[in-house]
Amino acid sequence: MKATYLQAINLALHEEMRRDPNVFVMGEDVAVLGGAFKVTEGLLEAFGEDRVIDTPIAESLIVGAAVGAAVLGMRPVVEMQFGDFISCAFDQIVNMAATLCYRHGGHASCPLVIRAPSGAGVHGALFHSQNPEAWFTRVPGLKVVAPATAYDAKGLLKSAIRDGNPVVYFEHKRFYRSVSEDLPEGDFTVPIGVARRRREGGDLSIITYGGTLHQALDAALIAEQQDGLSVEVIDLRTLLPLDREAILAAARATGKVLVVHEDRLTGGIGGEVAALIAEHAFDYLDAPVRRVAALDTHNAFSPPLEEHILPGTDKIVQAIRSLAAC
Amino acid sequence: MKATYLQAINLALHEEMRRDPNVFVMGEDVAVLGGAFKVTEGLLEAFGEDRVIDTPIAESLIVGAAVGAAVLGMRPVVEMQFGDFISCAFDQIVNMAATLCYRHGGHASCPLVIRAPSGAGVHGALFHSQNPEAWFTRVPGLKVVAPATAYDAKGLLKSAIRDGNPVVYFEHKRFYRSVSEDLPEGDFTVPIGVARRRREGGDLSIITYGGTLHQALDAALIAEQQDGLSVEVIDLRTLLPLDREAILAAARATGKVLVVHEDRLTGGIGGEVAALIAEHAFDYLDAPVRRVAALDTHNAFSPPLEEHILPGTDKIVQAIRSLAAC
Amino acid sequence: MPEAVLTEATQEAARTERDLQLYYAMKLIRSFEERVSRLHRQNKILGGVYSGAGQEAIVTGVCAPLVEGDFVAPLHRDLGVFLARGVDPGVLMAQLMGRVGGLSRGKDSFLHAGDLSRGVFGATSMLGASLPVAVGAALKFQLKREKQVAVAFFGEGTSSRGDVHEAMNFAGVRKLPVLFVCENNRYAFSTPIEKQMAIEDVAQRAQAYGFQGYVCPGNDLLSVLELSERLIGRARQGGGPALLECKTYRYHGHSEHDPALYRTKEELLEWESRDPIPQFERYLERKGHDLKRLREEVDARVRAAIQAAVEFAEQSPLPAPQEALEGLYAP
Amino acid sequence: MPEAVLTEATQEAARTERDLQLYYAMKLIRSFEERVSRLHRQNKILGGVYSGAGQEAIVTGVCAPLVEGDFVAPLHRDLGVFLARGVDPGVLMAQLMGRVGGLSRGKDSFLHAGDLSRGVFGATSMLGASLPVAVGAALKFQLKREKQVAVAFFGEGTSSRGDVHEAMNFAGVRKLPVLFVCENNRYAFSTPIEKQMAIEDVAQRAQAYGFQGYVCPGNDLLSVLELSERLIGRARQGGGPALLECKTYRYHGHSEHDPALYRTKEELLEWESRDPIPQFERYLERKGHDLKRLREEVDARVRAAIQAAVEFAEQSPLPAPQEALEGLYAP
Ligand SMILES: Cc1ncc(C[n+]2csc(CCOP(=O)(O)OP(=O)(O)O)c2C)c(N)n1
Ligand SMILES: Cc1ncc(C[n+]2csc(CCOP(=O)(O)OP(=O)(O)O)c2C)c(N)n1
Ligand SMILES: [Mg+2]
Ligand SMILES: [Mg+2]
Repeated sequence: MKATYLQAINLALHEEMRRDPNVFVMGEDVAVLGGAFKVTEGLLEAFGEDRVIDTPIAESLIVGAAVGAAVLGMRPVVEMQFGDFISCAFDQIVNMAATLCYRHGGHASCPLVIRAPSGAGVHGALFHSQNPEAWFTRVPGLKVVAPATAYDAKGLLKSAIRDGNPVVYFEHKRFYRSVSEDLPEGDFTVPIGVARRRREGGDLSIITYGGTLHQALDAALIAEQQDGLSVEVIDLRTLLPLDREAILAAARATGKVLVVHEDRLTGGIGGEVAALIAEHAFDYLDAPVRRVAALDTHNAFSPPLEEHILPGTDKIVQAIRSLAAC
Repeated sequence: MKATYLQAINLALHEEMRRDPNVFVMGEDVAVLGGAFKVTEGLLEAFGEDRVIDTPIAESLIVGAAVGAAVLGMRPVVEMQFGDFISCAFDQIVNMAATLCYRHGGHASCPLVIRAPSGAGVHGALFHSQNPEAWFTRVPGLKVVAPATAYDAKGLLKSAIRDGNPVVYFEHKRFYRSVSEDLPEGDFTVPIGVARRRREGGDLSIITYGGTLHQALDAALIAEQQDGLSVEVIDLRTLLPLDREAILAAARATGKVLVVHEDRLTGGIGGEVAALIAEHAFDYLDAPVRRVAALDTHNAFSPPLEEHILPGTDKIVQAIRSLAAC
Repeated sequence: MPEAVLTEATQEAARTERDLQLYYAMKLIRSFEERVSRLHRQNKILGGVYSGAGQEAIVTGVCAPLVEGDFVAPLHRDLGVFLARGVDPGVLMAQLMGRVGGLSRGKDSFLHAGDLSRGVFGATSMLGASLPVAVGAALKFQLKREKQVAVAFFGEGTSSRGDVHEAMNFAGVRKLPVLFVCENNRYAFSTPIEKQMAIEDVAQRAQAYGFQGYVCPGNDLLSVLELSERLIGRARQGGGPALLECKTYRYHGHSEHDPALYRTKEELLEWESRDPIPQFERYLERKGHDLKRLREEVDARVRAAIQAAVEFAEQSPLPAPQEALEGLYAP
Repeated sequence: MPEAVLTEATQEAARTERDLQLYYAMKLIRSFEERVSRLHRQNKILGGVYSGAGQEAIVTGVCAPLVEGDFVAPLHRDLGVFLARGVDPGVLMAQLMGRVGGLSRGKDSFLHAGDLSRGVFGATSMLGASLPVAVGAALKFQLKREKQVAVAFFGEGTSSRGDVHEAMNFAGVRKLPVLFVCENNRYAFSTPIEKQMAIEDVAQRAQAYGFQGYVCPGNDLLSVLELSERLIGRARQGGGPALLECKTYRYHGHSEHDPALYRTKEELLEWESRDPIPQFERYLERKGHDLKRLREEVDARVRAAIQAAVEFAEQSPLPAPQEALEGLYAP
């Protein structure tokens, strides 16, 4: 069945709520409206007011209350209307939820999913375009995922809901209706913590995730067609824990790595990935570990600015060429 | 005049408040009590209630109100009672203050200093030991400093207060009374954005800051005395913007770099530093870029746990030896 | 000229002058809002557009007593504040179109930009986050013994956020010169007020912070004006903060993308019957104005102003790509 | 046995039984607090210690009506909640000493650990952050049609935080089974209540959220008990949230490091004259108990319990270093 990225998320919610009566959805405008992006559409009709809850505008409350329900065995899936507003729930995520199991001596679980529609390229400007993932990937006790395909969107959301820990689930707004694929019927999951090779290639490896996956694939194709280069593309999918083995295997196999993300360069996850490689696959490297990412600024609104700021296929192609030439 | 790290901060506050009537101090228990750590002691007596303000327990308000005063020309210096609680002011810092100048088209300044007593090794456990700096070093529009000596504590605080932008000032709690030095009389500043070489050496370079500077220096001395190794130590001092030139110069000069910080490994600033080197000084490297940092967990309380988690002189010495042997 | 010697006639003339200004302001805001919605449909404005049509009396009435040096923090629906505070309509339109002539030089769209030279503070998108900032501006006025005031607008939905509480509480503790203005339009996106709070009036909250709350019909400019003059005047004299709740309604959806299916047509119609502009026009008529002539005259001025604004904005260039890295830091 | 058939005598016996339990609980908590302070001075407890001495009646009275399955979120000064909810004193002491026998196995000190099997939730240090969590627990009870209640404790200083507002507002909107208990001890560290809020009673805030607030003398166990029974009982029956403010005082400084120079000796003395334990003892005497004998007996039990607790804790090993990486994630 063909499904968009958005439909895949919606389907996962439907199926998980049907499977487990403890799963419920909570957030601003998620019930009657079906969400600002319609991701939760139909859930209210299917599951009723007790399982699809419109809340006041209070992100800290939303996450905190979800923690309270989760430690008592519920499986809340909460929505930040835009991922940008996750900053308003920051303390509840990084201190309350992330330390919960640890500070209870391992005797607690907090099965909580925080859905955060994120990403740029939709004229969203400073406060509707952020890629906040790296604020969370440095926090033990959390898991962080960022699917880039409809299959992964569905499979990772199911895994996140079934996980006993707080999972921050970044879904890319630009993909909601622009990314789709045929999904297998019925239940399937995608494991948290496992990267996926999206394209084989021996000349160099691109390591990416989320917003830039499809651009990276496009760039790899262009580099093959125009330059005869064979470019591997690894989709991290999970950002915490990182799939170290997959990252290091890619670096060892091709010796040339390009790390790509839509988040800003400085302090993005690319730094961590490059550092892992520079430490643990150094002897295999034939060239510097390069990064292509958004410029170190806020995501500006005006199209010439946003285009300049964001990575994108052209910049990736250029980086492939220059790295291949090293 | 001999001054502890704490006295240096206190002196800087006194001198800046005397110099500029727009500087004022605000936070929980900063006035009558003189701060939980006594960092603001004497200010109330010297400058009165209008310039040293006890606030309710409301970190978001504290930072937000400081922004309001700052855009009107005041120069607030606010205190988070413990740096850990900066999570409660997160949105005001990363969205309100950091984007202020940018979203006003460059026509605004926000001269605001947020003092955050941070760091581990004081039996503070999960919520009184954090090193939150890397949450902020990925945010354009902010500046972030982390002095490790009394001289830098004073000089960087003065620079921060005189800066037209929001500066997050991380002061290490463990250094308050344990670190001291002779300070020159009168006014001096330390520029933001400039690292400092604390020790010369040709065999390898340690790049560090804040909580681990003194341990790194101790380790370098041990490695010299016991192994005859000549180890350079660079103190970043400013974490945003990073002093790229100093970092890359060190890497190019010795070809072996060890990045050390008290913050956790994954997602710490070390990743960014290592990535910069792996990209821009790759051809000069003779060995992997190594990192020594706290383990990827929360800072636990019980002494055997905390000791195991934190880096520390021994671990740094071992890393120096293994890197030197590469 | 000291107030005491103003003759009745002079006072009356001043009031008439003010009435005409307010009328023009409301009409300008309404037409500007509608033009923005149209430009959005035409894809000439790309960002999110949150129309304040229907709520013009509030921004107009609250801004009227403000003077130079006062500080205002508008909410996402308060395009009118910019106009009421004298921001050039062309500059505002350029802002919405992402041009260099806009307040943020294209950095953000819509209202995430301010004009600090006129005391208009640019909000972030994070609802409620401006209230602590307005309180900080008021703190500055207090510390410096200045007679300025700060005003912060917020929606009834926004009142649920922690920042609103922290800000009001501190304002109460220090008796700061700040007026909190709640534009209660009964909905926060799709969420009706009953799901947002268990009380009738947001104004009730003021008591929890040691100051007074007031409720007024937000579509009645004269009511808004009377209260805002009183409360801003009192704050200016050191009388401390107040909370003014204005009951109102937004005509459009939450944003221009929102068909607002969560509310009834009847409700909309009922509120349209209380539109602030005809209400004020009836007052003007009672005051003896020739409404037909006045309306024609004002409409013409408004049309011209908006036409000029659109022209200015469309002629203003898009920023050069490399400007993306400029303006991050104050010099 | 349905309530109706209880004879007066049985009821009286039950009340006596309860009184003795409460007396023991208060005494145990007080002695435990004092022993903790002493161990802290002896460097046997390394982390921050925030004594609740003087406030025992509140935790004792509020926890009394709780049953299995209820949820409690204590504040940093509420060591007594753990004891009142039946956490073994030895386990609690081991927690404070960072031993594996403690609730967190040495991961954190003091009260940043819970015992979820007894419904005691471990707070973070971020004041107020537990209130949304308690509200979430109450939401679970509501959604699952369970007759449990949640209780969240907080200080008057903590009431200034945004999380408190967000939590209370949501509780009001959904009429959740939660009791908010404010332990108003007049100071937040050095900051007196006048700098924290512009109102007299935190309880006033409840009205802003559509439920009732109650003030009671927090050092009078019977008053606390009467109100907590009523309010918890009502919440259990679907009557929704309430806010109970207990006026009290802490004898020690903010933490054991704090000499509390910001308050007067007279104030402390006055509050010591209202100590909850003698107040309750006078009641027991009125009820005909032989206080001298009772006291001796209870003191002996308490001493033994605390001695055993200290012994258990001291014999409990410190965690092995590699445990630092265990327990981060639920399986
Ligand atoms: C912290 C935060 N959460 C959510 C949003 C998304 N959002 C934008 S406007 C809005 C509704 C606001 O309602 P209200 O405060 O009543 O103002 P109104 O739009 O009705 O004028 C929401 C939920 C946001 N901007 N910020
Ligand atoms: C968010 C946050 N800010 C500041 C602190 C530091 N702090 C710990 S206890 C305390 C005072 C709390 O006062 P109150 O709520 O009245 O409780 P009390 O200590 O009086 O029992 C402060 C400021 C904190 N723990 N969390
Ligand atoms: Mg509204
Ligand atoms: Mg208190």
